[in-house]
Amino acid sequence: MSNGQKLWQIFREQDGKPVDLSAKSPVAGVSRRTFLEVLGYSTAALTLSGCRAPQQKIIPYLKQPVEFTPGVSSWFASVCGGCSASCGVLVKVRDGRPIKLEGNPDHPLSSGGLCALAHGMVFGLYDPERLRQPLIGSRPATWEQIDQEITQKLAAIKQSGGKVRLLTGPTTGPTSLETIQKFLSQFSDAKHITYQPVSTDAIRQAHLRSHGTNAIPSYRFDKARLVISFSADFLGTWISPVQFTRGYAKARSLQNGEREMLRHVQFESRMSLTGSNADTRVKVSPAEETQALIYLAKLVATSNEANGAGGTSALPVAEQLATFEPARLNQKTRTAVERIAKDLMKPQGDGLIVSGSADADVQYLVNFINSAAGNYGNTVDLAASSASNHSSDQDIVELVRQMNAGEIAALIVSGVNPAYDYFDSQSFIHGTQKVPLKVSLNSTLDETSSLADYVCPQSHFLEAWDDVEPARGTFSVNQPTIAPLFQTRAFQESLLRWGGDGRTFYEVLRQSWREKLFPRQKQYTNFDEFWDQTLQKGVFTPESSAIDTPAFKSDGLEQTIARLISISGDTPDGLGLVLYQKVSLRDGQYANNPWLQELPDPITKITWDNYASVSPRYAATTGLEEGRVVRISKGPAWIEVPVHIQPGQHDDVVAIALGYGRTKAGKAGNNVGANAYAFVAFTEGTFRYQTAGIKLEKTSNRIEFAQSQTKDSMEDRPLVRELALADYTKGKGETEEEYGSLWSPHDYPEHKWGMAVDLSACVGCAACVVSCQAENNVPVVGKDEVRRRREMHWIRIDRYFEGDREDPKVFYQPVMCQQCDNASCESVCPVLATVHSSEGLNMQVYNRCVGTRYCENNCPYKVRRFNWFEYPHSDPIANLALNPDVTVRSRGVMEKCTFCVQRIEEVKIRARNEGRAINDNEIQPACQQSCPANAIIFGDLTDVKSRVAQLKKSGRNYTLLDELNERPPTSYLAKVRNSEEV
Amino acid sequence: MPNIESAKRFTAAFFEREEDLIAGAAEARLAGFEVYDVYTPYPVHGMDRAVALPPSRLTWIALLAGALGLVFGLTLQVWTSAYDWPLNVGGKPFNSFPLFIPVTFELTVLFSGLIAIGVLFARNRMWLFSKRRVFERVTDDRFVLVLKQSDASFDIDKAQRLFSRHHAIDVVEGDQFV
Amino acid sequence: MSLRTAQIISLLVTLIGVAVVWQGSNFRGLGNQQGYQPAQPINFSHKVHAGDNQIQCLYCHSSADKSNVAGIPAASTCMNCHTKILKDSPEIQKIVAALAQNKPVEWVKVNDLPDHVAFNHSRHVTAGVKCQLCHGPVETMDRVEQFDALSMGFCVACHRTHREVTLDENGRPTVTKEATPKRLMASTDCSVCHH
Amino acid sequence: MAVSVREVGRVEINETGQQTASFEIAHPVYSKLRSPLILGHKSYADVTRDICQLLDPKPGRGWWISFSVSLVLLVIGVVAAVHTVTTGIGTWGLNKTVGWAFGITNFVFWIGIGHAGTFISAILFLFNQKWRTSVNRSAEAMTLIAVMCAGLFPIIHMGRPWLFYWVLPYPNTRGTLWVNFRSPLLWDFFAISTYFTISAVFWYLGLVPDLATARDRTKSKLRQTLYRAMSLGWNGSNRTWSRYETVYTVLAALATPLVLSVHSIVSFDFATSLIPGWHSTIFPPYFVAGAVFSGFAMVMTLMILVRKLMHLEDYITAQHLENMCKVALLTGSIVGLAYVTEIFIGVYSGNPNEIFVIINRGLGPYAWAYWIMFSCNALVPQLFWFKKLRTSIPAIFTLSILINVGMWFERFVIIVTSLHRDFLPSSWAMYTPTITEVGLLVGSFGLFFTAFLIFLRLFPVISINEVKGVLGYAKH
Repeated sequence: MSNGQKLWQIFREQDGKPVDLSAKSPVAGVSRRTFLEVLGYSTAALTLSGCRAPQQKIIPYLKQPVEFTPGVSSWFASVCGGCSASCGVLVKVRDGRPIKLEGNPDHPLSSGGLCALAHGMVFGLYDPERLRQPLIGSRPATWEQIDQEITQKLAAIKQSGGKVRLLTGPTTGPTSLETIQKFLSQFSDAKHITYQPVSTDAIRQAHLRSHGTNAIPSYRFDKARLVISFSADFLGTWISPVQFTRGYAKARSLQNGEREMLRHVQFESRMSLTGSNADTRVKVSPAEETQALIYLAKLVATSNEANGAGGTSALPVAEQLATFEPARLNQKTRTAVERIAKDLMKPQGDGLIVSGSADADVQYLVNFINSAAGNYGNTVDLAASSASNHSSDQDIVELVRQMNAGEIAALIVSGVNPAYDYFDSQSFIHGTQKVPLKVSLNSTLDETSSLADYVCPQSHFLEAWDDVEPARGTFSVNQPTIAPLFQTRAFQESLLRWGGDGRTFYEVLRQSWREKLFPRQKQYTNFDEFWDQTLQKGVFTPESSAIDTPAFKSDGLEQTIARLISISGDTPDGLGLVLYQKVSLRDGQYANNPWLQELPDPITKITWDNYASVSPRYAATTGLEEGRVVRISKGPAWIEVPVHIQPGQHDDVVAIALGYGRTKAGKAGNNVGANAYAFVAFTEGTFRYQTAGIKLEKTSNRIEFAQSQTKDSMEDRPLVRELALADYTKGKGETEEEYGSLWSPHDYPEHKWGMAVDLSACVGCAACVVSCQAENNVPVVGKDEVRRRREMHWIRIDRYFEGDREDPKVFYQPVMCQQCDNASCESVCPVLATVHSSEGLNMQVYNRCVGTRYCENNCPYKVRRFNWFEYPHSDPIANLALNPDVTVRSRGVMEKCTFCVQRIEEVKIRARNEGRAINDNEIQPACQQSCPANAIIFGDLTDVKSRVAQLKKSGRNYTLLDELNERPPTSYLAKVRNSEEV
Repeated sequence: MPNIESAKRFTAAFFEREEDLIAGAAEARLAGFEVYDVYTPYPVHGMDRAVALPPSRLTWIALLAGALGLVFGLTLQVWTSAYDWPLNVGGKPFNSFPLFIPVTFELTVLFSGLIAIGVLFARNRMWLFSKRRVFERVTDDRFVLVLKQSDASFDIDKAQRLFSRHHAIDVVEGDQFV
Repeated sequence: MSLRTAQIISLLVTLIGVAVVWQGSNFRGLGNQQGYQPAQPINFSHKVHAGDNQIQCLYCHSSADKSNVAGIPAASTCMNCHTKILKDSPEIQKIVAALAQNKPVEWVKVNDLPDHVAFNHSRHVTAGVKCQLCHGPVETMDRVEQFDALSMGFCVACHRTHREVTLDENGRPTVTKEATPKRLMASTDCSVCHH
Repeated sequence: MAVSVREVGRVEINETGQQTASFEIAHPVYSKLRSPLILGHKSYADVTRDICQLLDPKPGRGWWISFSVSLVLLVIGVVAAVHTVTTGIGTWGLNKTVGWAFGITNFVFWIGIGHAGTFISAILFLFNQKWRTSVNRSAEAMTLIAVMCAGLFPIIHMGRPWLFYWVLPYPNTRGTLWVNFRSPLLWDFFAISTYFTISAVFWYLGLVPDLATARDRTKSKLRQTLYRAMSLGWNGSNRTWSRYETVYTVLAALATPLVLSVHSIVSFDFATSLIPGWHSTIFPPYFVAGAVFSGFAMVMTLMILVRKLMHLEDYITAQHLENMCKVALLTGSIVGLAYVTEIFIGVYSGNPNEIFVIINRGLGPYAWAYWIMFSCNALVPQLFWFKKLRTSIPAIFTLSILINVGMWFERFVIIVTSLHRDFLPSSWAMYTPTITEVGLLVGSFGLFFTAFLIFLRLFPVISINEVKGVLGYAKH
């Protein structure tokens, strides 16, 4: 696998897929960039006349595949393998290369949305640092060798009856599980252990206690009217963020003339993405948080509704709770709790309490309140319980113990990296030395793989077959969209080989679907038909036999409450540590993905780093400045990270993001930030991500963050406009002032593209940013360049903190090129490199641009991005991720958002070829397509019936900086908070 | 002006002071001599009158050149931006006349200046390495009055007297002026 | 240097200046490959196929009406006929060999647009633009050459006359019909080709 | 000096039958009040000798030292420029918010310097200010060099400088895609090239008679060929002189509005944009005044050096410097007034963005730059009210340098403080120059002085013929 060419060879042999170098594939001869370079140096080149562009080859097929046309993208329904939430995706394949993931609108869970992480997956596929062949020790080997040696050793273990352990991440696919079980069944003592560095195991355990089911319910935010979250970051990183964001946005949507919306109250100690979107955000320390929860439980249990409602077994604990006094809570918090307690009980069942706590007791209490409020069966659904994020903290701890005790004969690791993210990674590493057979199925030579005797890289999920069942009764098939680029194979394949099963996993998959799922539907009589349909639709939901929710079991509840009361009372105040995941990097598995590394954190806007967030007051009292490196320690665990002063954070809390400080992630991911997993504790059967009583010492170093936004306040400018729901329903709203013009506007005969951004829907998750990056070949510039304020993102999400810095209101505002009719950038360009199109687009012609940067200066929205350097596009593998429809910009030219003009043109051409008009919503820019919150609406303003035209009539509609009279077709819909006043 | 070739013989008188030169030249002219030309180290004011040299017409040429530049500049801009390939730039009208004024002005000045000086050089036969007779020290501190001996009637003694009356320090005669 | 020479020189300068302005639009810049006629691995004659035997362009370049690229025929396409016709000719044998060794033919690209230009064949073909308009009288070429400069000027020459363009007897594009209705115009928006 | 000839048409025939014409010459009246412009009772020959002898002999140590110093600076600049062009504008400290800084600052600064020369030679000529004669030659040379320095920056600062010719409206193979005549940058291009051409021509025209003088004196063969070539066969003929003067006056008349137009147009780069702090109608007059101000400061600096270096005390007298001080005082006060007006209008406008810019300049992160600018440009020139300072060479020298520093900062302040905090606080950013940018600034000074020193060696520093013309000034 030395060069790009060979890779295509493989391609051809296996699939008969095309090798169309005539398409603008960067591996073919002159890439766009090189050309622009040539063009650039034309003056020089002209002098040595007669010099031609290098000779290019066209290599056609040998045998023309019928279903395939070179240069035309085809879409395949599949599943995102980024996390176990398994959102439905559509994979855009162009000339045999998957180049973009988009949400599958038909998918019941994600329903068309996608997160930042998912968009990064394409880069992961072409990550040049993926393992390209299996390794024995560190030597490259062939699969034959590997299979032979491993099967021998496993055979030996079978004889000796030694312990075999398969360690994977959460696995939901029925067929995969079946394969695993079948593989393990051949050993006398074998176990499949699922492990998640950041687990939600507490919820599973709590439901085992409260409802006797081993499940994590699926939370129906779309049905809820009141959401009370105790530091659960359900819009950012918790369980299934895309699904939850979709539901949340749906329940809060005001786009179709709704007059009411979901109300969201967040209790949390750090400023989370979710908290920043709450209508009421109550800042509490972890200990106070527990008390608030108990207090809520008290009010609920003692309320008449609860007792009247019967069914709930509230009464037994009612007395116990009645005596409870929330000593720690200040008045504000109490009133907040009392208010929601009232709203929660009437009407029953449309409230939803979620908690991010890793304490099973807390979760048990949450279940109690939810059931007391009658939310089970409505907003909390155990029937379609979520199969994703299932993992057992207990198991891996036990495993590590056994490893160190030398009891484990064989350890097979697949898709997890405990050597990095296990809380006591040292003992894991130490333990591996006592394991005779260590096999890693990870796709890179990461911290864990490098400990293994055999590394059998598994294929990227875009290269392999798989199936998933993220929620009970929702099945999807994950189909490959490209033959493996390297000598890798799916981990199921490996298990089949080693289990002595001759079949390919594809056959196994089809068979198990034929046997298990085909019978569960009546629509199709022929399996192949059913199979094809499922693949095309991307999801299969059998007629579910409705399971009624088991009753709430209150035995043990009293002890739980007693314990919670005691710990929440006893825990000393003083500095506590909260560990969290960022929306970009999550648990750190994808740390080698520069798109994600360079994605500004929604809250802090910091890239390429993690840091210790402290509250402004704490910083002031202890004399900490932004960027001051501090040493935080508890017991043996310590970490050195810079300080970030975070408005809205609790004074007693330091927050540090997990997922950083990888050492064997790859060029992009190594030594970015510091690893905080050492602070995770294992208590009462679950991993805990909060600890009290840490020590914080200043060091002499200070660093400068690579931050895409350094100014927090709006400076009293009406940039993001806000309305209280009360006022909005009263019909209060923006009245756009019409400014005169010196000249008559140009006419837009055919189309007039416009966009509306609903600030009330936008949660700031930044999925659009990465989506745009993937679609438009936006380069990554690296930490230093971001520090110099030169990040290249075409769409950015401005984040403002308003009001009291200790407890601010947070606003998000996605800003992309506004395509102004009176664009101030156009009139200053000397060479007509940016002019207005007949369809109202502000065009940017890269090959005409000479780079005066005058347009950049004169753009009031500052959305233009300049190519300061020649950004690297040298790696032939990484270049496969480039979108051939978008020019790769060369050094010295200006670039910016174009409303994804390449998509507009594609649809226009299709429509014209078919001789029809373009339908509303047929064209979707990358940002709109992937927005889980439906916050971006694009369309044709000449068509009065188009959705965007309708939305612009809304009372919430306003233009950013309208006083400048730039007259952009892009406008914003004011943010509405579900509260009496703003 | 007399054409150079026809000037066969000449008499040149050298002066030290511009007053003498002016007086001498003026008197010579009135006395009926044909003043061929006068050579001075710097522009002597009143000289033109003394030898009755008509005012130059170059100002008019400069004016016309300017007008040409103006028309050219305006046409170029209006034609390219509004007729040949109209483009919607910043929503402004195709013919954004007010914005065309600066370039028009500059072109006016450019044309006027360059053409004027071009004509000047051509008219004065000034170009690279152009060779013309230069009198001794005339570029330093001498003022020379040259009379043309167009015909036999030229009275050299009368000229001599006239010159000396105006303190000429030296008088030379020569053939073939150019 | 005399007045004469000066006048002559200035005259020449003016003439050159005028020539530049007059002919400037025809200057040959970098990347102008007009007349490029590379040798191909297989000695294929469009004259024989498209000319003498009247095979439709779209028979081989089958994606020209569906895709942005016209597509080069797969070796299998050739063999549709050449299993019977001239199956022994050395040139055909090359194709047979290619199929046998599973090693596709590497043709040399003749008409190659710069990478910052997005040209879509299907839109032009379905709009009824003749292939010859840009590719020239291919049916008369034994070895294909780049017929026109394919410069931006060449493209906008048609796009800016919002009219139907056909070829005259010399195969040169000419504007014939009256302006077609506005909404069917070929667009001159930069972003139509540059994105 | 003016000699007027009054004719008395009296022609009489005497007994010998000879014609005699008699008339009188009205001799000019010289003022007794005026002090002479040129000291030391020079004769024409003295003037010629004094100026020309500066050319022939080998340059002295002073010249060599200053030449090598400026050459070093120039090399630094060249290195910086090459680095920029080959690596990218990323080598500068610019970012997504501040797209212009040092580059354009230097550009405007040098254009400003380039204003004094033509101002002196054209406007003072039209106002018949005789004292200009001994300074205009080198002032014009300075103008040309400064404009060259300026002209380089817009090209270097482009992302793809090798394509700068795309701003020319020439027929091309893109279906003739023209240029955007609405862009102030294009106006700049025309304004500066025109200004440079006209100034060069004007300067050269004034040079021709002196070149002839040099031609007729120099011993060196090489120089002789050079001067012969360039003096275009000048022989001081009166006809030539009279046309020459006409055209000279025409050019002066053309150059005068040109001087005003150039910096007005440069100011349009900012005035026509919508960035608060740029978007201001006061800019054209304010920039022009500033330009003349800085230009004169630079001329004074140079003249003081030149008269020392080349012993021209008799020609460039204290009187000359004092006059220039007066001009600087006037223009400096205009600039100061402009600053105050800007503040007033900014606040008076009630436009929050404008008000913010005013505050941000005075108190923001770049306040230091603003106050350097304010004190150097608005306060320092006020010292010229005192005749003591106007006439003390060291004082003038220091003040003129201060003024130049101030004027450079004026451009820096206008550009950077307006850009770095504009409409959306989310995009606010800071700008810090890199070593490359500093190198370019230094290099531009290197180019400036190198070229000027070469000029000193190659051409008569003082307009010989014009000085001869004013020798009689205040003579009796």
